[in-house]
Amino acid sequence: MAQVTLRKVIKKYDEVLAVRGVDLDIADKEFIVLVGPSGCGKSTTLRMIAGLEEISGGDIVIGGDVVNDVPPKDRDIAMVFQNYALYPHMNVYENMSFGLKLKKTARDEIDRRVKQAAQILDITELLDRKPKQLSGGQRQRVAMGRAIVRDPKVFLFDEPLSNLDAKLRVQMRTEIKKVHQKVRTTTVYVTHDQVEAMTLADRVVVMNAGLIEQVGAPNDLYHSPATKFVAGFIGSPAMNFIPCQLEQAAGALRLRVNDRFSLPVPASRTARYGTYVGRPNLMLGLRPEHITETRPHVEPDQHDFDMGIEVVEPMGMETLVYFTVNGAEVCGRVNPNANAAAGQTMKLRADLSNMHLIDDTTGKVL
Amino acid sequence: MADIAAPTATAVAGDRRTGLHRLMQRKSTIAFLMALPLILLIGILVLYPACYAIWLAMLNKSMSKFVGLGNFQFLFKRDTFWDVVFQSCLFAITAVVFKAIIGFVVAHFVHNIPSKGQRKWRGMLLVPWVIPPAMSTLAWLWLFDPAYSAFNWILAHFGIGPVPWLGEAAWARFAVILVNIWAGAPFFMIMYLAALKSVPEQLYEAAAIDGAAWWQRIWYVTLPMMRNIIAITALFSLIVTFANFDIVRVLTNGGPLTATQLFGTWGFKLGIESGDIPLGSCVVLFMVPILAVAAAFILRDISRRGSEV
Amino acid sequence: MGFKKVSRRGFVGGTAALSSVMVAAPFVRGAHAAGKLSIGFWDHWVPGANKATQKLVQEWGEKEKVEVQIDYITSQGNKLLLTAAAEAQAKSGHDIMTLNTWLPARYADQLTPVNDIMEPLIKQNGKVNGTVEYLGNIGGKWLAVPATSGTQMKGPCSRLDYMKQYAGLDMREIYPAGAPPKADNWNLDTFLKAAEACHKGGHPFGIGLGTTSDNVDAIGTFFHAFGAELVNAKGDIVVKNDAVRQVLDYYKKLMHYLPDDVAAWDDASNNKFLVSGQGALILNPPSAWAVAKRDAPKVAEQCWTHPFPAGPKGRFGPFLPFFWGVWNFGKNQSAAKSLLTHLSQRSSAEQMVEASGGYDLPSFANFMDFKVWAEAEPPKGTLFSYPDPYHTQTLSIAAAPAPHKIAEQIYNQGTMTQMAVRYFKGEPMEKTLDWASNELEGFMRN
Amino acid sequence: MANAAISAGAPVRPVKYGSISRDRRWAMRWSYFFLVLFVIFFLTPPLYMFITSLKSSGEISAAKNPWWVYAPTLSNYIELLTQNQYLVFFRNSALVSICVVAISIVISVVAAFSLARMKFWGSATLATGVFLTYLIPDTLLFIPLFKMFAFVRDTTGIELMNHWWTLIIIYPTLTVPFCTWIMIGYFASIPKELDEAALIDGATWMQTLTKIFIPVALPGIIAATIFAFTVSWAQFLYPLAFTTSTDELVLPVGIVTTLIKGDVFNWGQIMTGALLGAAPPLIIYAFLMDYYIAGLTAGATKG
Repeated sequence: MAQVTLRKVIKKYDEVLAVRGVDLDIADKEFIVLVGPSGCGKSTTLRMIAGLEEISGGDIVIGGDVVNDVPPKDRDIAMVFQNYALYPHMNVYENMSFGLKLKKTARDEIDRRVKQAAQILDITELLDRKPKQLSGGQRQRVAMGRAIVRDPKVFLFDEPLSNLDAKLRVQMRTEIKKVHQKVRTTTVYVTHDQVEAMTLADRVVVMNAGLIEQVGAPNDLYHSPATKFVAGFIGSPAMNFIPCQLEQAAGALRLRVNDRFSLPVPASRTARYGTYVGRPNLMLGLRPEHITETRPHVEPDQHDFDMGIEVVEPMGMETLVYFTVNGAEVCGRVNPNANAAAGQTMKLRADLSNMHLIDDTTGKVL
Repeated sequence: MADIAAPTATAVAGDRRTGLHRLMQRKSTIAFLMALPLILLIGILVLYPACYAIWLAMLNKSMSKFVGLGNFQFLFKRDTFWDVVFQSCLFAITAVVFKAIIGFVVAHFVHNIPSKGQRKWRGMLLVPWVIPPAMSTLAWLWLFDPAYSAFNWILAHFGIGPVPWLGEAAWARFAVILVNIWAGAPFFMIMYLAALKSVPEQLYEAAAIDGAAWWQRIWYVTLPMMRNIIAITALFSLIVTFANFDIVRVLTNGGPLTATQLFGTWGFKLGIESGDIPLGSCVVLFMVPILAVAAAFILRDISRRGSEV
Repeated sequence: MGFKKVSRRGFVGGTAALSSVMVAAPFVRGAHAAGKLSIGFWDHWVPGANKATQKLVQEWGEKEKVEVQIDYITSQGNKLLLTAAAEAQAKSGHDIMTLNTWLPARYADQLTPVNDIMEPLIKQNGKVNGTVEYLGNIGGKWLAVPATSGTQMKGPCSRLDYMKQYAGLDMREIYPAGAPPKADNWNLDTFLKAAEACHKGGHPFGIGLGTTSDNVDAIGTFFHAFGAELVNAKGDIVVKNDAVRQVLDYYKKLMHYLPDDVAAWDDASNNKFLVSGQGALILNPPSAWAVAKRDAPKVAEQCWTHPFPAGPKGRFGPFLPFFWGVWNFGKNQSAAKSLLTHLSQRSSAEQMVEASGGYDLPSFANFMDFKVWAEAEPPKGTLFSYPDPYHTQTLSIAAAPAPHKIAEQIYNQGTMTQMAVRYFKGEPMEKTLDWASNELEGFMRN
Repeated sequence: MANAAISAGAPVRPVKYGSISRDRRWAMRWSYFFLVLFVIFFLTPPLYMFITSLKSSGEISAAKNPWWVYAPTLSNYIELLTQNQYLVFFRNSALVSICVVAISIVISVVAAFSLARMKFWGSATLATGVFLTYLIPDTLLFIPLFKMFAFVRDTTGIELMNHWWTLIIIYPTLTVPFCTWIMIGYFASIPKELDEAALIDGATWMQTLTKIFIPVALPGIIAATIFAFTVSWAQFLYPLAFTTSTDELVLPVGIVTTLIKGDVFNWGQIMTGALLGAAPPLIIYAFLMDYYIAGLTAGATKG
């Protein structure tokens, strides 16, 4: 039983609110990722769960016990740090067994658990090496091993992959996922990288400015973000936001971007958006993959438009094109064979069936 | 902190804010206790005596009467006092300037040679700094000996001398400063060497491509990059040199006449040897202004570093 | 108390039976039974000289069943001064402390008067000279017993060969060994001429002008020879007088013929100057000769120690007495006094003089005829005139007869040598005198 | 500035490289030349100490070539090392230095840990203050300390004057501030996560200090140890002012005040004594030069 519950958790540093009341229920064995830009309070939240920071208000419950006043070592948690925090003067075995030794665990029990964890992580060969002699990825494994050995109620990860190079990061990501599948422990994972969040999490918690913006399964967040912040934060390249107005034209809704350019809103959305006609500060949110080249074999429709391309970024399997609409820089993803070229006009198509309409005043997705 | 158990915390739910909070408070209490020996040491044996010196300086010779600034008035009328002021400044400034220059030059030479040989040279060049000054000054004293001076023996071969190394005011001052430079220059050398190594090689290459001559490279690249460390080392050394005791004491004991007395040695002569503790305190207190100025400058740098801590 | 017993014993001690009386002396087993005695002796400069005091004390200790502990304290770097100061302030330390020159007066309040042993000793051993009286007997109270070990005369030690070759003076003729001196012409003018001649010959006189005791003693004697006082016996500053001007003028002339660096000389410089074969004359007790005997025998063979040249006001000898004092906070004062009596016996004094190669000079008039001085060699008779057996000089100490506290500072600060150096360096006479009176005013501080 | 024009990654032409290395060759030759001169200047006194220590008094006073030993003898060494007095100085110095090192390291490591890691009200000010006290020289303090000792004696009867162990009490004022500063620097360079990891692993503050920080900061501790040792070994003013009896002296003062005797010159012995007195720091330096330099430069390299 290792549910973790946060109730109205607040953290104050000298009158500055770093975390402004976070409510979160984490189920047993769940893999939760806290994601958000730096300074959003995600690390502070994690450190409060760990007991490294005192909480200024609210409650934290781990496995049914309120642990507000419990020192870290008695919370039965394990933590993996961004820089791994391996004790440089101890070898891998000693690093992994340090916590158990302090708990006065029997020696053969320690040995058994260390060996087992080493096997899970495939670091049995490294047990008598010092951290200095290990590669980044190996250190990462040892740090995880140190956490696993303690068999805690909760794993806490504080940006564990950000010190690795891009390739290794992808590899270790899978590794972490595998390990979680093997040991099945409640996990709270903090990252600023939304790709990690998407790939690892059972549920993703997006935080901003000390508050939770949205909690949900990765795909839910991607496809139906609740706020402009989440919409912009999840996904890469980020969602395009284009200021626009909604107007009623002949029973249909049209998104007017500027005087000479407007697009029809798909009929499926008419009912949902009808009330927003004429509202100020609206924005069209459209992911880059929904701005594509017109395809020859698909018949032209009214969502096609001509646009002067400013920058072209070939990515191999696709090409990103950039242009400016109504003061907003917009990105589209086109087929590499579409011969996009900077300075030329290109015919593009917007797939508004996947559009989001955003009230820029409240930041809510409508 | 180890003894706070989880169950207790849960059990006394009404007593929230206790455990961890008290823990944090206790942490700062423990921290304070851990720093306490340091605080006591500094408080009792450094700060208190420093303030006590001011009080002592305002008593009469037998320390039975408060005389205010009387001792200072008395001191200001003594020629010797003004000699000491002049000599201390001359000694400290000249010695520090030369130490800095020699240190800088030598550091450059060491830096210029291939790095695998540097350790050896650095090792030899640092020896004067390692020998306790009282010991090495004895060697100098013997080298300068009026009857047996080994330097004069060499100079005699060139038809020079004998030089009264410690016998004439000017020579004695020169000798005292020379020994101080000898003992202190290695420190500068090692500091500058460390700083030189932190100047990126590309900057010199870039400067070379820009057509900078070697002195321009030093002037435009090296010096600006090392400005901080030069300033700190110099201020540091200024304090130490200003407050010097052992070299002068062993080499000339302030002589001839009082030509090489510094605040420290003269204060010792008055305060300890002549038993005039208040007057001795007065003399040494005159070091405070220069210490304060140097300390203020260093503090500026320290607070910069302190914020990283 | 122990006091009375000692004085009684002191009277008995006037006879040859003294040592046996001491064995029977009951006091040690009395109030201070199984006594312990600690002694701070001067660490003698002459190699091996400490052995005599050590032996004498041990002898006494064994007889008296007193456990003795001796520390030898050098006077170099003012160590002896500092030790005495520390002990006086701490009111604890050695039972017997060697107090050189000015210290009995300085610690008058912390010393036990020793009239009870001094008076019988004077009766027994003859009078002591005026300088010892001035330094050791204040207001009728003997504050300390004049010590043989360490007491010294800083008369000239000349090189016979150089003096003859350059100055045409045969010192051996002027001060013959075993016969009265023919020193009528041995005066300051002769001295100055000799200095000039030897300087020309490349072997100048080595008279230091630093602020250590050898240098101060030397110049003090010249001041006495001219009758020049800086502060008179009443404590008035009298620096601006003609005698002072004369002596400064004389010194200025003399300094032209001295080595360049004399202003920085310490107590060892003149010795080295002689031993290295450079100097024709130094003002020093025979330690320089003793060292030369060991390290440079050829130099030693040419050394001749003899009295000072006479000046307008007479012939003065630079005399530097050491004393043994008993702290009044000492735990074993009666035993201390007993030991001091023992050390002041003729045989004890002779042993010390002998061990020091004739360096030590007893203060009692009857002790000037020890064989050591007559027999010391090479050259034979070199030390015969050292104790001035024909009493031709007035023994003096620099800065006397000023009140002790002032005199001590004049002595310790080397005011006189500083004046000489200043004037020599070209400072106008009156400015030097102004400087000196300003310094002297400073010494009046209390 | 000249370098600003070209970014770090600018390509460097081979031709330029050639001229730079030609410059370098010449610079190197000159460097060697001057380094030899400076080494001669820097090593002459210790060398002369050594030369003199091998001479008998007779040879020294013979005033022959002082730079050459005609009849080398170890008699000075033998005499000194069999002479009880010198061994007492050596013992006193060793005891004082070892105790001072131990005290300094304990106080400064514990305090530095608390200042660098645990923080409390005023800890930042204290950290700066500690460094500033390092700038208060011994010459400013010996007179009031002298008087304070008298006061202690008068009130408690404890005599601090003229005991070598008194030095153990006052030397730390010279070593602790800088040692603390070195240790604060070292501890600050240890990532914060390391003690958090230890905290989660269940270590108390003391365990974190002893099991994690001390082993990790060992090079810093060695540097601080060397610093403390050399300072206490070389200190001259305090023992000169506070100890007088021969039995209580430490080496530097012992050599200067007792080996130099007014009238006798035994420079062979003085130089031997000085050389032997300089030996312990020199030996430590020879073996641990890098730590020594690390300790030396710890104060300023960050500037």
